[in-house]
Amino acid sequence: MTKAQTTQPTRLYVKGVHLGYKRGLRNQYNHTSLIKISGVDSKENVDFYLGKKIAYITKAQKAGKDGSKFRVVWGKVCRAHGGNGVVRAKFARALPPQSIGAPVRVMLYPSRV
Amino acid sequence: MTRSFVATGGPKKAAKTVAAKGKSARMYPADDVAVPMKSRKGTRAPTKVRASITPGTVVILLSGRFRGKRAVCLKILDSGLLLVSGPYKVNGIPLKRVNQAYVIATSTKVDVSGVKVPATVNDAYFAQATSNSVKSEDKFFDNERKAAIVSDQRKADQKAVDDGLMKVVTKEPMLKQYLNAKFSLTKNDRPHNMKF
Amino acid sequence: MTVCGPMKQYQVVGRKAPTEAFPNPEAYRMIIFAPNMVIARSKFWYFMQQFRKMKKTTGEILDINEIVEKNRNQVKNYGIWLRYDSRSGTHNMYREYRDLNLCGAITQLYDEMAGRHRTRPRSIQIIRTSTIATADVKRPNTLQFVGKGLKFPLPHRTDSAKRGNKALSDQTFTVGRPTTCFR
Amino acid sequence: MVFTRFVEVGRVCMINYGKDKGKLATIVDIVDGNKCLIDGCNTGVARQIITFRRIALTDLTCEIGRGARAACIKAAWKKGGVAEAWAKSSWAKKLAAKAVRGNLSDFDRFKVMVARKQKSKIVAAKVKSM
Repeated sequence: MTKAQTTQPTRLYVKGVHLGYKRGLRNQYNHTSLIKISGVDSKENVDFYLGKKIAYITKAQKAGKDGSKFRVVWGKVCRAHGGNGVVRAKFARALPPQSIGAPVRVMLYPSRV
Repeated sequence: MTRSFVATGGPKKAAKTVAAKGKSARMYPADDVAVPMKSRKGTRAPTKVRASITPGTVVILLSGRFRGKRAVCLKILDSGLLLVSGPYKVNGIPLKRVNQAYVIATSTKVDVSGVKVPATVNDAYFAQATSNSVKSEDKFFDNERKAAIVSDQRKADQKAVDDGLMKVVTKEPMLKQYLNAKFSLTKNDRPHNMKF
Repeated sequence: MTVCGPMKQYQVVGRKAPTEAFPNPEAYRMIIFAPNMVIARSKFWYFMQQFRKMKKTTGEILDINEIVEKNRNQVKNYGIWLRYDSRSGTHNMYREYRDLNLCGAITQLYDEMAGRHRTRPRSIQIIRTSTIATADVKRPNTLQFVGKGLKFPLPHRTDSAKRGNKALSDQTFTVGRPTTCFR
Repeated sequence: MVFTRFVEVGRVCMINYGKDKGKLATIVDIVDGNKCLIDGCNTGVARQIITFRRIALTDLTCEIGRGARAACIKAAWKKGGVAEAWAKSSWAKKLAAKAVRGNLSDFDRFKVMVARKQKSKIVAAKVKSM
């Protein structure tokens, strides 16, 4: 967007937190991140979020090519991770380690309702 | 199969005629002739629009300039895109196309049987317009301003649709205000548990 | 023997395999508690070996079927006489349980013996079982619950679900403080 | 603190776990310090032993004997007017309201929001004038 960004008038995403990466006891697979979506506590609830886009947004010092200081890594919800509502997500680029514990936006699209 | 004996062209004329009769070819080309693969374009099955979206459904737009706004779905175009209108008079959403993936269908329906969408409003009608604006956006702000000038045709179409739509919208109490209001998630909203 | 899930009651009938010399050997019937038929059959041979000169290789099972208690709608008092091997010796014991059916009581027994005495299922032998009339109940713990006009509050506990949240026991962290006060 | 709700024969309780969650049942017998026998013949809950953790006691009771059968319980409910008393209780009303709120459509939610705003406006004006 080239226009000056004002505050987003409406929240059209669900808050999520990047928990870490998919892993085994000794190996870690950075290509898949685990995301905790707020209010999602069971596997049944995950169904709504399957395929939904996730944005990890950071603010940088310099404006990027699009003229915005915000950088975005896009990803999407792949599947449930276990039964307690945590989901696995794939990102266009694997999320950086400093993003562990950081908020992500789970968008409402692609919508199925 | 990338190569076929059934094709037009000089070296295979004989083969073609024979094949038509159902006999094996008496003569066949010495060299294999590369035949371009048949394009699958145009044969794609039409996009299925989910059952919750029908003409008259109030939808919540999820992304783009009008994100969070509610609009009325008027028609499902041949491309599978939805034709929606705010109506423009209520919330500023003009006649526009949206992808169903970027829309939440609500259970609220409006009776649009009385709304006449001009026959000219189809995919081509919008395709022309968008290519124009993209071009101008690439250049300067000034140009963009110019591009933003809406043609009289558009205005007329918008008015025609809005007139019909407003009649229905104003009939139902609160509906106008509803369409004017924006959808937003608040603190304890759990979209996975919500009914729309 | 292993215990997995609820115990069941089986009636097993077996005998020595008939031979030329003994074409019609005597058949024996036994009531066995076991989680499944396979274990019940094994248990049958275990006990048979102790009572008679019989074993699996020279014998045959004639019949085995599960006994299902008819009245499973009333809570009854069950008395169970048993023998078990502890780490230091063998003991006889009498225990009481309240349940809808005998199998439930037996399941409780195996669980409790494991908990209180670290007894493995293989070292428990059930001698006799019976339902007991309220007047004949011996154990104080059972006596508590057979009296007339019994009532008690549930004073201090956590609700299993609150304000649309999941049960507290299901989550590691929660924003809602548990309610422990109930009227 | 004085207790008013007891585990006792005839006490109506609400199941708060499992597939029968949210349904009412009657305590028919007390098994031991952890569990009791319930019967939900009025609400489609099978007669079963359940732990106290999975039930919540209500204010209601019905007159039945220990180990009463389904028919007796049904009769006792009718006689004691348990279903009506429950429907009248604020607990039941809250649950019903919650169910209604949960089923609201987007448009309905908007209407509720507007109504709430109007209400608070009136209240605020009244408070200011006091």
